[in-house]
Amino acid sequence: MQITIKYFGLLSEVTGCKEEVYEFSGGSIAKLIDELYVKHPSLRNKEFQVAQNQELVPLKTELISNEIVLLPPFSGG
Amino acid sequence: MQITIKYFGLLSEVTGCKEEVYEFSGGSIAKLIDELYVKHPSLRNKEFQVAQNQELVPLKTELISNEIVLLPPFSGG
Amino acid sequence: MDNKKPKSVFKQGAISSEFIADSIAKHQTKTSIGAHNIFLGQVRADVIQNKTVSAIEYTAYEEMANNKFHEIREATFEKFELTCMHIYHSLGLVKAGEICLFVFVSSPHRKMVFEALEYVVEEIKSKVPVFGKEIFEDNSHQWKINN
Amino acid sequence: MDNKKPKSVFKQGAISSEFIADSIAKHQTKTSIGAHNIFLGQVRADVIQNKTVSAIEYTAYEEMANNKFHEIREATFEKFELTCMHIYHSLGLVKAGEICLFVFVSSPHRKMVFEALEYVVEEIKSKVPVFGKEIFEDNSHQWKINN
Repeated sequence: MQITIKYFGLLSEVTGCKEEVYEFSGGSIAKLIDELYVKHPSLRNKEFQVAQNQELVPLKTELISNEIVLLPPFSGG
Repeated sequence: MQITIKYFGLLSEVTGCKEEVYEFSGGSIAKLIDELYVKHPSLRNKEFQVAQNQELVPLKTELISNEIVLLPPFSGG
Repeated sequence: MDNKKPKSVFKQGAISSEFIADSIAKHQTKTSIGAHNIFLGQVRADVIQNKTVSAIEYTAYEEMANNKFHEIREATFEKFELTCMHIYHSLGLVKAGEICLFVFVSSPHRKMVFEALEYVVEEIKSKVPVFGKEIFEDNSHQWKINN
Repeated sequence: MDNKKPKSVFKQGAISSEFIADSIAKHQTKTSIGAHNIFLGQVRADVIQNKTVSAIEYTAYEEMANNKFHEIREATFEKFELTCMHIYHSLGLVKAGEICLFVFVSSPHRKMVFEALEYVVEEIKSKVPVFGKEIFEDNSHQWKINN
């Protein structure tokens, strides 16, 4: 399945990418993240949370959306 | 001794007076207030505090200033 | 720190939104500030026994009130790490919907401003000799009681 | 009650003092209000390793952020008796000394606004995906971390 991955803030800077389409064979978000670590080694030591359908989800969550968003620590206000 | 008595808010309304000079033979503020009750019976059932030298003082305080201020409950803001 | 004694915190009539804007704008040069907190007291058109409050007329024992405002300022700077603080209170007539109290505190960090602002407003309400006369639409009145 | 879903709380660039004044003035017709409480976040010219922050550039995951703002509004109206609430957050460049966050709550009585405002600001800080890039005078940058 094709998934759109979005990167915000520091993460888009270290990956050099704001948005990409990624071919994923399915499974948990943790599995997807492991694959993204291979594609973007610069992500490995970065703190982030993952949103699916605009909600933060634990990494063990099954991937069900075709869009996954990686969010560094929030620093609004 | 001549003392200036000032009345604020509701108290100036019920006494019909914002400021008056009163001849007082000396003693505590409680004694002065008792005399003012005679002069202004409308004061008797009113809630108020007394300021001497711009500080609230207990009624038992000895009168030392030549100005005494009667203040109804504060309602600023 | 901007804690010198103000001449008077009283302003004749309502406090305008332009005055508040101007006060906010003046802080743009103070670039150590990260958080402002502003309290505005607005006159309510309360309905009491079928009569609606149309305005409040404020009077004060001004000398003592300005002293108390000054003591509150000093105590607040003592208790909280603030960059600056401003207090304005109306005297005279303030119509329903208009602003009669403007308290403005600023600090590098937000935690401080929340605590400080509530402290200042409660101190003003309880310690400053200001008196509000609620004037109804038919020109009758009653003396306001804070709660 | 004024709790309909806003299109977006984001504004491009800094929030001006005129905009804030206008927002205050609009509440003069709401004569059940007795107390307003306003929080303003201002960009600090922090000095970090001898370099001074000259601006913050804000980006956000906007769809999720607007949803979160909406959830925060709903939860706040649920918890506190408020007459109205307004939230604005900057996107893009905001210079040191300028305002990037404007939260405005109003209620008949003051106790409510203090509690509600702090709740809203803390919720925004922790739950809304907004990211600040601190830009130094030499055009280098670092990503802001909230505490």
